[in-house]
Amino acid sequence: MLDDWLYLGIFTVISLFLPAAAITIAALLSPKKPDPLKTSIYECGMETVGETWIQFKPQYYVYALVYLVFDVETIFLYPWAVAYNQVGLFAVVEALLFIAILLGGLLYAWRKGALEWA
Amino acid sequence: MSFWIDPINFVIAWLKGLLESWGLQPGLVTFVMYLIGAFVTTLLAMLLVVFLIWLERKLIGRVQDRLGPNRLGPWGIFQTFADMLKIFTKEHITPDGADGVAYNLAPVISVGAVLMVWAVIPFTATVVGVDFNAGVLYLMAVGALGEMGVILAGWGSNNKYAMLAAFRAVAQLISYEVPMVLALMIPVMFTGSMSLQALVKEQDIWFIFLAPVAALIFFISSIAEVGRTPFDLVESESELVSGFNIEYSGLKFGMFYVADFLHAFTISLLFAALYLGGWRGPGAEQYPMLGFVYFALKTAVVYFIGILMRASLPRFRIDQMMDLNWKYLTPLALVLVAATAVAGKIVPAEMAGLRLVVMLALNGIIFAAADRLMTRRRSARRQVAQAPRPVAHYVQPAPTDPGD
Amino acid sequence: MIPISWFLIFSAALFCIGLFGVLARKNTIGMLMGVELMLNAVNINLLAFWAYRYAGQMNGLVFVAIVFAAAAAEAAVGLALIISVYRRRTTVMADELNLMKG
Amino acid sequence: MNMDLLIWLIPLPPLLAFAAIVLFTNRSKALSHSLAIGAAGLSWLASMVVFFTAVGREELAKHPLGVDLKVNWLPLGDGAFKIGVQVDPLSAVILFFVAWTVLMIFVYSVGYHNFGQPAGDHDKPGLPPHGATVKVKGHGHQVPSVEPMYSRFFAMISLFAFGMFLLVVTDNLLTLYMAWEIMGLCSYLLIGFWYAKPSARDAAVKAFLTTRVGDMFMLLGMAALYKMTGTLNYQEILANPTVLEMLASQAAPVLGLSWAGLIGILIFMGTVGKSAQFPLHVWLPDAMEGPTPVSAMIHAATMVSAGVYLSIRFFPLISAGWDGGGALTPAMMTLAVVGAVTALFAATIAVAQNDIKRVLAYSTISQLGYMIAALGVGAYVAAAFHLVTHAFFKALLFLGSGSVIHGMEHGVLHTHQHIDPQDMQHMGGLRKKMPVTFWTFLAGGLALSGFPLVTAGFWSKDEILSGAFNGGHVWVFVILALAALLTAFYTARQITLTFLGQARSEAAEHASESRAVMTAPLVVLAFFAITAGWVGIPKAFPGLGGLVPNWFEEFVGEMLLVHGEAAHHSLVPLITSLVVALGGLALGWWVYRDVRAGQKDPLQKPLGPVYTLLQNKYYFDELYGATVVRFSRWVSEVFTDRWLDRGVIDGILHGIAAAGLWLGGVLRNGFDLPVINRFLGDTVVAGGTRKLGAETSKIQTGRLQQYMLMGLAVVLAASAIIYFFFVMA
Amino acid sequence: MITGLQAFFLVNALITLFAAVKVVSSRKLVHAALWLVLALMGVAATFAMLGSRFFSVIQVFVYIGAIATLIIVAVMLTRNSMEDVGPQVNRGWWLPLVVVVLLFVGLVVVLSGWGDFGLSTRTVGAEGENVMELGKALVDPNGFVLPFEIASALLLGAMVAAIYLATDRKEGKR
Repeated sequence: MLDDWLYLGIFTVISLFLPAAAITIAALLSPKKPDPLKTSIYECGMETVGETWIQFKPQYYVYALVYLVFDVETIFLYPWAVAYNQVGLFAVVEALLFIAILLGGLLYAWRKGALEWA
Repeated sequence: MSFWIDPINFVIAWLKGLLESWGLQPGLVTFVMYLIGAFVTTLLAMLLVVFLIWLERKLIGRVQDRLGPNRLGPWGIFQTFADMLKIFTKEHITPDGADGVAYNLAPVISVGAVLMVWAVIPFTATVVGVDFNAGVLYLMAVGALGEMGVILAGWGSNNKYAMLAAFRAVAQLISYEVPMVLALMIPVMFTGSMSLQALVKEQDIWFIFLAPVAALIFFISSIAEVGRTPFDLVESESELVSGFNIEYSGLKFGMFYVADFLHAFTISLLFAALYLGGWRGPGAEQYPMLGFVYFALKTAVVYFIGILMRASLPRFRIDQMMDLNWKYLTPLALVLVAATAVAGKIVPAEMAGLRLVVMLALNGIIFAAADRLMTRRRSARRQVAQAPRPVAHYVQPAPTDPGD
Repeated sequence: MIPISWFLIFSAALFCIGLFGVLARKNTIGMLMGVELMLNAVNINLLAFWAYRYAGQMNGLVFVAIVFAAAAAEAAVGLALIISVYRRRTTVMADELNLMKG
Repeated sequence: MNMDLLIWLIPLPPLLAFAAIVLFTNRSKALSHSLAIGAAGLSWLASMVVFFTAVGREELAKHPLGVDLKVNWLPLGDGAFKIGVQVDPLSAVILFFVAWTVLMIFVYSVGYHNFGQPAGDHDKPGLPPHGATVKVKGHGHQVPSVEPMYSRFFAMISLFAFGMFLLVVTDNLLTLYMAWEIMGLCSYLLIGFWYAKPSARDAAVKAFLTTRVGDMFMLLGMAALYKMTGTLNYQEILANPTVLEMLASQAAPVLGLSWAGLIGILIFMGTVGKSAQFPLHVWLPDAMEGPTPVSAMIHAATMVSAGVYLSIRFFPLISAGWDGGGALTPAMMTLAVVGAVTALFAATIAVAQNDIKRVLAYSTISQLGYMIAALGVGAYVAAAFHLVTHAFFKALLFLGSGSVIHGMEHGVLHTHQHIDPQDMQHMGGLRKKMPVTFWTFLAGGLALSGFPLVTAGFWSKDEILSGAFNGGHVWVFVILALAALLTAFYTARQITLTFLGQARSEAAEHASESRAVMTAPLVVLAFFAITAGWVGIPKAFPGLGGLVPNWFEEFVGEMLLVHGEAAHHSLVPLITSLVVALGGLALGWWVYRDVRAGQKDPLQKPLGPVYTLLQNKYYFDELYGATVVRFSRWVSEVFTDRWLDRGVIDGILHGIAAAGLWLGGVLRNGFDLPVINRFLGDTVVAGGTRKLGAETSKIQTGRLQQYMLMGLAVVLAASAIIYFFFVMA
Repeated sequence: MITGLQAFFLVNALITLFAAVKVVSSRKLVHAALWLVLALMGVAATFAMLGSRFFSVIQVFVYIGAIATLIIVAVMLTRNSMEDVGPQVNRGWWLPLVVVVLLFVGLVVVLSGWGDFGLSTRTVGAEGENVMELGKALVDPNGFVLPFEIASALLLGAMVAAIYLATDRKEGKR
């Protein structure tokens, strides 16, 4: 068991290390001539006006929310999917109910207009 | 074990023997072997990008009736190396007020999140980094890390446009993960395991035939995850300068670029593994190296289709893209999971032929119905109100009077 | 092997830090983050007991899954509430939300 | 498939259809009716499979189908109340006709509610459709318009069908009661379907409340039964001689009845309400306010049959203690009297009604009375037989009348004549205009009047008459024979007025045949109205008897634990039924053969005040209005509200209040002001409290986190105390 | 002697706890959220050490992928509190601290009185948890089918409530 994790851990470390190393090497190789104009924020040639943090619309929240709900659904549905070959039709019906309830939530969001981008 | 049957494992066994002969502890041997394996895999993946960039430029050039890179080396194959050299030596500009850690971590995480996928991919019957029994979910979890990279980039740059773009990108990424998760559920259902190797081994019939619509959903949403045409709103090269990575320069920007190409290739790998039978093919069991070739070929085909799409399709508007996801793909995937679950119970796995037919028919019906609904919804929006039509039962159709 | 006590103390510490966040943080979103930490501590505990004592039973795992669902629901509704309050009062500071002051 | 499971599944499709229509397909008319009809079709299919399996089983009554699969329903102290399904011969035959008629109604409704027609010009939900104008080559034509609440209708009848199927297949009284009430609800909703019509609203309330009276008694009966036996399962009570004997031998504390008699009568009260028996018959004619033929049909052929089914089902209990030949038990006597009176009484009213549906409604009451009376005299099989045949031909008649009304409405729309399309006075001569409706209606009518040999009604009615006669209950026999005569008479009257002779209004001249979707169910039902009788030709019947085996008697008769003495077939009832049927028909035709437009009823003159009495249904509504309704009003408005509430209770309260006021004044002036305020208040208590309050209200900061902190601190302290003093110790 | 695994546990626990402390004490809310991500990663690693691959991966997927994203989005939406001037903890922060420390001490004391406190043998095998058994238990009528369905209802309720709260009522009507 732990071997799996060891490999995954090593892999994770290396896959983060490799780009980091590349960037570090490049940073060492590259020239450094900072300049206020260069380091200013890119804003189509204009000076930055106001704070960086502009207001976001709640749409983002709704998308993240629906995504969250569907994510949590996987906790329940993936074990069911794994056990799918071993369970009876009844279990399938239960899962269908589960899906139907979620679909209901999606439809609610839809009807409520929460899924519209504009 | 002969070199010619399974060269990779041959090399591994040889290395192992070598290390052990040096008198290292078995635990340390494993550690070193893992280190080497991981290093080789990731390095190969990174180097592959160099080739991919060239390939893609060349192919798109051909599609657009251009030559593409053609100066350096045969067919311009060294063009990318030159580009690499250039980008390596470019200055790293850190914008004012950037959040140092977040700003520098973002490109690393972006690449790392893609590379980490390679840990669980079964390349042949015998070569797989780790046959992880939650592999499918691991893919999704790693995708979640990619999102963090985007957020970090957007937030770290201290630029409001980068921030906005990052959030648009995150909205896109998370949205398309929903149908992806659901589409992946269907192979898992057929297999009864979340391990990718098990998924490949289960594919006596490729899952693209058992679940074509799921494959389509997976393909579409993985392209959206990569953010390539027609979902390249994150970059919108022709309209914006760039997206969340606007404040990056030098190799830090290059890393986002690498991540993009690598991701595109990785999803082709995944598609080939999940729906096209992975390394499976005639003789792949006996000669694992043959499986590697099959896998590479299948991946190449998928990748090629991706490039063709990139070269030929126009870009979605963001509301269209969101509509496509939430109002089409997600409900479709949900219905598909439900329908497949029921059909799979009615036609047991033993009757493979019948199951194939039933599944194909089911997918066809669902897809046709979904398509029809989609078309109707669209045309309903456009439809001008019409006068009520007379009823056939009581009213005979009036004979056309030529004098009228 | 690691004794179970390590996990339990770790989770207790995480729980207490989260609790401190809930009690002391001014920003309501910060409070919610504290709650998430507490829930995570709970999950560690559940899984620890499951792993060390009841691996054959599914109760622990199911419980963890339910905690996940509850955490998700809590985060979703809690944050939505905060956003809603922010719209009306343009603040998310717990000490400024004191309509109920006696 | 597993037969037990299949029986469980019979009621399910309509329920699912109901849910689906209500939740999802409300917008789409086509989808709604497809769902509903599809569900009815599935139930029909399952019912047929079950029925034919049941027919092929040996000793079905002893070992009904479906009893092996039971589920726990209510957990009780020891064990659980189990519910399940069972199909024995009785349920099987009921299932047969219910499945057929329900399917036919569903199909018919599509046509009746003008599916495929344009939406009406001024139609509103809650009112019947008024027709739409369609332009053809510049000319406006009035055509029938589609029902605005089309989907809702199908949802409701689906729920209704669920109730009916559930009632038939269930194996215990509790589930039956639930199904019973589901149907009650549906009947309420369907009668009041056009809720914007005040008459429909009133009729719905009336039906609901009237049946509720019967249901109350039935619930009491159930309670008593459960108390006595500890179960409500049919098999455990009705097929168990020990239990029946126990019930029959123990005396109940009411009216000197045995428990069996008391429970039997109480449960029979449920039938009285549901099957509209005297004196709770008043709701049924008003129920014709529902969408014409369909809900009428539900209230006439299906649901009311449920009442009779209940009585038939509980016949072993009702007849417990009866030896098969001698004196009737009190419960049976009640049935016989109520049934016979209802049969005659309703038949007389039917003679004087002009509304085509009301005639049929009263005819239904009368025929149900027939069955009850048959049960009362112990003619169990005959009652069940008549229930089946009646269901078919009455369904046919109602659907036929709906078709007639539909045709008339078409005529009304065409001619813009303002007449009631249901009034038979305005009809006439429809035979040519609506041939299919006419011939099928004729078949139904002849079956209803018991036209000899070819129709189903003859065989079943004959059996009831012979049962009454051979059992020695001559008075019942005479009353029923009279009722049969009247039945034949008003049937002939109806057919003559509607179809024969000349058209008596312009609308009738322009009536047109209904669509195939409406007439096809008529044809199917007509087939059963003719042939359903042939399965039960008595062995002793002169000539024909024995040619065909009396299958029905063998099949259903198996249900009885105690068999009556073998009937020595007498010719008297046979001749009687021949005479009354043919005579009544001939008389009816002769009296009404040429009624002209605007002419009064030919019977009005000779009968005089009796006719008025009949036309006003013996003034029963007025009687109830003057007694029951008025009494309830008085109780609620005067007694409870004015006297009890405002008089007694308010009086007492006001008195207390006044006393308190007085006492308060005394205390205030004598004690409070001088003593408390001056000495304690300003100085000690109030001041101290105020100070305390000011101090403690600082805790009340309105800050969530401080509350949490305080709560946590308290919990922590409490846990520490508990731990150290209790756990450690 | 500390084994490699134990060392890893300690390092991971320290990182996680440090991140958690930063979560509750960071000035900038976004930083707090990012520290939260790190703490959640640490918890995921802890899950892995406990032998639950499924929940380890799910932890990353759900908590980092979804909940952390949701929190960050919410932070952005309520952003005028982001340039957080002044202390981010309440004035009387020492009082919660005392209570929390007391709680921790109490918990440790109570736990150490437990007989199995030093238990170091596991019942879970090397293969980790059996997801298939979990799936079966979730849909088994005698198992956890009710929690299973209620979870979906809970999610539905949360979704409806949150959408209702988060969307503007004036614009949201349709």
